[in-house]
Amino acid sequence: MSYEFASDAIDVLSIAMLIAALGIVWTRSLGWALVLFGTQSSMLAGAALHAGLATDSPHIVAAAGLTAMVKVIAAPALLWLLLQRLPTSHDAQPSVGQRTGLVLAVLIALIFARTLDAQPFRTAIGAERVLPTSVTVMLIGIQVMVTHRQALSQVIGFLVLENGMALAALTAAYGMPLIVEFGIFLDLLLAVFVAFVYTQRMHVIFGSLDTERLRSLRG
Amino acid sequence: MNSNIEAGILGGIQVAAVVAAAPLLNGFIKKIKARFQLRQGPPLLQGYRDLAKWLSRSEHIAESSSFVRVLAPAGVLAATVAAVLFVPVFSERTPLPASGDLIVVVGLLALTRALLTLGGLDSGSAFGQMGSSRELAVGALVEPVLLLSLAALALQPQSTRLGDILAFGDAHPREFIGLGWALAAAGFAVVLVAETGRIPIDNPDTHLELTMIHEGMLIEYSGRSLGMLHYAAMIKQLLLAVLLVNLFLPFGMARFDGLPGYALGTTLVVIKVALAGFALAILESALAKRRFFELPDLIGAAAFSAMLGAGVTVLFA
Amino acid sequence: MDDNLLATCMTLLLAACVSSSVPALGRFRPALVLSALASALALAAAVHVTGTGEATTLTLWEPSRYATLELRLDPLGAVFAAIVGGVGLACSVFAVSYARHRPIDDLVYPLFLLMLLVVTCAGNVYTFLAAWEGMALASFALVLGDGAPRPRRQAAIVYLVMTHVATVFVAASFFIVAKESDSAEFARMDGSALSVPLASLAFLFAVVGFGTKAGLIPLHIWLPRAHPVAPSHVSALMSAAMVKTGLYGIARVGLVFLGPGEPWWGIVLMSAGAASAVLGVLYALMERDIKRILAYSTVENVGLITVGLGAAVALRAEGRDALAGAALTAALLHATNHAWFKTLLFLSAGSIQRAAHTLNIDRLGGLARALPATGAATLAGSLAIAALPPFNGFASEWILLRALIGAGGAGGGDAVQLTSLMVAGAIALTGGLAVACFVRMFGIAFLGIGRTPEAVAAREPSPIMAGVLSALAAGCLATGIASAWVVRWLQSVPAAVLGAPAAQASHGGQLALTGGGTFSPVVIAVALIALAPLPWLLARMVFGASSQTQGPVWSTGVAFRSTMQYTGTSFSKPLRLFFGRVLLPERQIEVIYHGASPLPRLVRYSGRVPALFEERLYLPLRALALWSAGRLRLLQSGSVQAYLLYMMAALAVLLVVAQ
Amino acid sequence: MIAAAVLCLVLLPLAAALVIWTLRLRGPAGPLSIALSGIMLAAALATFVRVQDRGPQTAFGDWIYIDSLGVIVLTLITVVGLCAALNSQSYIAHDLARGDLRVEDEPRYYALFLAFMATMAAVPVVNNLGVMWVAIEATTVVSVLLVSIYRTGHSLEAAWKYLVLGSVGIALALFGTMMTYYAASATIGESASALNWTELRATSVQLDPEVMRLAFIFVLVGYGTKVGLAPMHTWLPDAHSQAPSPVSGLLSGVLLNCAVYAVLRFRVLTIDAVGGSYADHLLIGFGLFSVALAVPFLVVQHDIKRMLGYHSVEHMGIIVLAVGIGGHVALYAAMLHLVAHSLTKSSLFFAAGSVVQAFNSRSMHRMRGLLRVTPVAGAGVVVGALALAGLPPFAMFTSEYGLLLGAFASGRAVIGVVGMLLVALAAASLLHHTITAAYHEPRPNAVAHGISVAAILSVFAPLALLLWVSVAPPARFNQALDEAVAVLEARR
Repeated sequence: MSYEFASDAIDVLSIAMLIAALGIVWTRSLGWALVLFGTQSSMLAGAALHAGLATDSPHIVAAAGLTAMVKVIAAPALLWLLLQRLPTSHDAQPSVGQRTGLVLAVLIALIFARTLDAQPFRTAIGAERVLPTSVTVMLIGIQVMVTHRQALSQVIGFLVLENGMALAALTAAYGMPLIVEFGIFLDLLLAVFVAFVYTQRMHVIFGSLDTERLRSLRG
Repeated sequence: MNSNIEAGILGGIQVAAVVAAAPLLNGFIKKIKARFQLRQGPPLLQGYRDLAKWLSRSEHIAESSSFVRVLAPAGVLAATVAAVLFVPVFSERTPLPASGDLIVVVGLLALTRALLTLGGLDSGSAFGQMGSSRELAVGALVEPVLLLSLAALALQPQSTRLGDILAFGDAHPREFIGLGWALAAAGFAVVLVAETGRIPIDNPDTHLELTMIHEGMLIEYSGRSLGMLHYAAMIKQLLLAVLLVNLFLPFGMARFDGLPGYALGTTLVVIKVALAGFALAILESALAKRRFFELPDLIGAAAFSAMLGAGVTVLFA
Repeated sequence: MDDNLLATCMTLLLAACVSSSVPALGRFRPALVLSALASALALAAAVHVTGTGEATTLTLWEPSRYATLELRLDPLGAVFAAIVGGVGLACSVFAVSYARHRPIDDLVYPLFLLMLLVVTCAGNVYTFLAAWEGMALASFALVLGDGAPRPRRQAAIVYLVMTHVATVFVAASFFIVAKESDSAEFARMDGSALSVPLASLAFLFAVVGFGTKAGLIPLHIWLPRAHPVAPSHVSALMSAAMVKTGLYGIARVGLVFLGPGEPWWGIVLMSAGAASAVLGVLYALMERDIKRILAYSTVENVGLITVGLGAAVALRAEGRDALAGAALTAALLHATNHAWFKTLLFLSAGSIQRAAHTLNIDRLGGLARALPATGAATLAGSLAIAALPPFNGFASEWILLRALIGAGGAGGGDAVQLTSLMVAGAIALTGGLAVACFVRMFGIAFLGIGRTPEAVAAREPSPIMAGVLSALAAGCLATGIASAWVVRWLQSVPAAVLGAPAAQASHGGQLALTGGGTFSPVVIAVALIALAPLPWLLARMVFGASSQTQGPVWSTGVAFRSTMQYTGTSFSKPLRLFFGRVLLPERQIEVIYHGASPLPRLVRYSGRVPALFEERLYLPLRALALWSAGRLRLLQSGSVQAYLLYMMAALAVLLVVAQ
Repeated sequence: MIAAAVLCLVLLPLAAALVIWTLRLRGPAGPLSIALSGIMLAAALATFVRVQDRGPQTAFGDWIYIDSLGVIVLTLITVVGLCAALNSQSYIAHDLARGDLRVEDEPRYYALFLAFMATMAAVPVVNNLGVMWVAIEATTVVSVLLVSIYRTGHSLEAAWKYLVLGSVGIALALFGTMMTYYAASATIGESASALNWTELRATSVQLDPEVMRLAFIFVLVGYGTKVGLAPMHTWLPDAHSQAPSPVSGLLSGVLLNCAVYAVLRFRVLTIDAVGGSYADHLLIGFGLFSVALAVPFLVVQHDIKRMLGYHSVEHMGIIVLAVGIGGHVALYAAMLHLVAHSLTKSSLFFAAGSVVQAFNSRSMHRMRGLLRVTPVAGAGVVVGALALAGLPPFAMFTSEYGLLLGAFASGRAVIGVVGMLLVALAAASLLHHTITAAYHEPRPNAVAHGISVAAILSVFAPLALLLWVSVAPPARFNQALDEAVAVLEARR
């Protein structure tokens, strides 16, 4: 597989991931958010596959497989399971209107795309556009966590952040040594599992997943 | 060696003269005041008779008094007479020139005030304590005026010894007399009136307890102690008068040395002190006693003029 | 010879600390006895160093890579070390019978002495700062005691907080000089090559930092609160010795490190000193508790010493070194004299407390007859602190005034001349007010008749205490009369700092200043002592012996009762009204009538002189700080979203800025 | 020998944790944790001596690399860990008796405790910066579970915030590590060892400055969250006050050290690569801002554990400020401050723990008469407060002196003075609160509380160590600090 084809594919897939992220910002339903996250992860896995094959480095291909397993299947399934068991509304409870959320996300995209564009990111595959996009996806992930009151939305926001970073890691920066990649996924899974436990315990104690209840520790 | 003995004798004479003449000045002022009030007034030597009366009388001691009762009169008289040792009376030569200067004189006067007020406080009688309280209040305001006015004069001769100030004044009258000198003299005049307890600050002749400051402190004393205290007051009055006339009108005092110098000096001093006494008497007859709580304005004005005098001397010297 | 004297002194103090933990020896108060011994040794070493003029060094050990503990006793430091030694000796001996036995105090007291000594003979910046904070900590622990009443606890905390914050200024001032001469050793630190703005900054930092410890207005608010609550022997040590370390610091930075410097430094110092002197004695006049009077009087005397230092700095900046030497000598002499009479007065306050269980002069009275020894000693102390001849207070005041009047004379800039004369006037006013203040304190407390049963029933507490007081009183008189020789002992400091001794003391006890002016305390004392009995002998010769009769005090025919006497408040009423615009006194009078009759049944008077600096400057500042802290606290609002926003903002700012 | 030591430090406690968790051991769990902490301390001391005598040690190929900087952090972890284990005995027993902690949570507590110790011990010993990231992420996850062991609303809230903010921070740090790897792969090649500290340090001068500049920003914001630097510190006071006191002691005492350790590693690389004072300006900025932001919160704080939390923010700010100022003196002061802060803060948290249990409240207004109601713990709090305020004879006075001296030496005098003034204000409010609480008259109904020997040891052992290190430090201690400073001093 030639470099040109791989870099074009990665560009397209990274733009698609950005759109998926904007979708997560827009949607009010947690179910749709999970679906969008799943698609975004699969695009990430695809991009990683292309990068791995193009530079025929086995550890990136392995990483793509890991991404597919953990982020496309395990994490969304875990969260969907949680969503079913807890009798809470599926409303993502955004604290800002849908339109303003979207405008914010686009604003972030423009600012950071411009500032980071100057980065001389020469990668073997030549995908210069990837770094600004990945940083933008990361910041949109944080924005999702900031603008939503629902605990699960915050978890999803965090996962989007992870996706943005993985995109940069796997495609532009030759990935990470396998042992480190494995460690990262393990930690990611652990973090999601602990978040899973806490959302349940939060529901038991507070009766809802609205993080506004978590404002008693002040000063 | 002989100059020391000669200086010692002259010093002794000066002290003896001042001590002896003190009641005379007091009698003279009383006589002039009486004349102004168209009455005969006590004879000039009445002061001596009063002193003799007190010194021979027995004393009545309050039960509640402590060792301060003995310390106060002795200390006050000793300090006052000691102050005379450092003041030029007949010529610019003072009995102990190298041992003390204007600061020492101010310090000794402060010592008299401290011991006098302690004496007033001793027995616990409210009149004495009121007198002490007021004497200290006035004294605290007067002290800076006293020091600043003398310091203003000391700036030009660059020495704080009173003898040097007198010699400088006599030798360079034109530089000595000036705005600074006038302001300092005004300040010192108020000090003279305040320290000797004259009208308008205090009334020496009254026996109305609530109005007297200086007399109030002596109320518990009688007999010999009272005599000593009155005597000290008279010596202080003469001392301050001599200081006023000699330092501010030093002309002719340091012209010659030896016997003719002293003769001229003595006559000049006697005339000037008499004039000063006369002026005091006029002042007492013309003015009325100010209310006690209005005194800060008067003494404050004196302080301001002394400070201004010192400032002017510095800037234009 | 001096360094092993110093070493033995330090080891003795450490032994004293350790001995306090041995309960068995409790009764013999080993800590205090060893402290007294150590203080005596320190006094000897210091007197020898200042006398001979050569410094002695003692390197201890290295707590960390760039920080070594090193002692170096040079003439300037030795004067203050001598003060610490002397005061420590007197207080330790006094404490043997005065201080209640608390193991903690027995541990901390020798530590406090040790820290005081190390501050005065610190050889480098680290040792000085370590001892400086250690001294603050030890004295804080002594003032705090068991932290029982709330005001005592607050006073201790305000003191520790102010000292701790001021230490930063002290450190900054030292480091500016240390950086210039790239060495932290006092011997080699020399800031004369500093640029004027930097040197001025170092000087101002030093004045603020050391001024807080010295108690200069407006940094003095801790002093009148902390000293009265501490036990008397600790208050004496703090007032007479610890406060001087602040002045030692100003002298060390202003005169030794920063070279000739600028005339306006001296003017700033003189004005601060004069303000502290006048306001200090004015507030002392309005207080009723003896220890608070003495605490404010410490502010006054610190002011006087600062005026001396300020004059020395200003005159040296103008090149008039002879007068500068005189001013410096005046400052150092007053520091030693103040140590004498302030220790005496604080210890006598302790003796009064032990005898009459109160220090409020409105509840004392007639103590001169009840406590003759304490009374006589306190009278000597009062006359000395009021700067009256023949006591030692007058000697240092004379040199100071003579130097100021000399500075006022021709030869310097107009600003310095004018300031010197105005300050001389202020010092004269302070002298007058001091006479009023201490005549009031002594008169109301000791003369008249006892106002309360305790005052009437008071008896001399213990011979040791009376002995120490009498010794100190004799000391005040002796150093007054022999002040010429004391000045000669001090001369090694102006010689070392300004290059020329400032005063000679001839054999006859006469003191001559090289800047002009002579004065012989011996002659004055002899004159006073001779002239006191003379008139009585003459009167006895002329009029024969005069008999005496006893009787009650005359009070217009009514039986004399103690309530007829003046109280402290009424005694200082004239001055309170004269200085009304400065003190802003407040008073409330409540008159209660009995039904229709015009005669009032009850008149209730309550008045107070507000602590202006606290109420108008420090409390509003504190309120502002608490208010703004409360506002800022809203940042921690509790919402995760806000916290994430902070992180995002930080990241965004850095990404934009760092490009 | 090093391999054995590392096994004892990392794997042994993990294994024990697993055993305790699965078998639900209740009785022996406490003593077992003490024993294991003791073994870890012995291993750490052995490593310390070995590293000092024979220089940096490597094991397991070059996955394990311990130099003098790492060994100091490691030794501190084990020392404070042992004291925490000792303190846990009485603290957990008391909470179990009062019912705050459910019976089945006890084995979980000790299991998580040992896991926490293991993950922390892993951080300073690994060579690969990626693996170090994994270890730090692991410490976060484990400590989040420890913070929320009380199952109350407050502890859940604190744990949630700690998890969310910690994870986001760690993610940013990962992005920074990844960019470092990108820069390194250009010079060392794509092998797994590209992230090894040894290779990175050797070739740090050729790293691409633009990438490293960006990487350091992400690392600083990322790991800065774990260090508790403002404005990323918001989770710290909540987490440290809600966690059980032995854990708070560990969190404040040594976990922050691990995060600072990571930042220091990247600082050296960035200075070599970017050169000039780019990294130092960032560190000074964050350091000063942390100290400044902590002061208002300390002035009006009433909760003793939140106050200690904010003091951790302040003191981490001081350490970062000192490192930012640079120069041998300031770096030495930073390392000394790191050691002193760990010992003091952990002892204070242990003492505060028993005080909070005695008064059953964290508010200092309610803790009246500390010295009378809980004399021993009260004394621990007061002495600890004096040490934390930087008063002599404790080491923090020397380190703050060093910071100011270093600031003047490297021409950053104004920063030094402003920093020290803020520190003095913070110390002032600390002294005010503690001394008012300690010496206030106790409430009438307050009954005196005893304190177990283990708790006494846990409070006064670190203070004794601190005093020993401050007044007469052994030669080995000075040498260890010097070598650590040598590691920190970049080549450029």
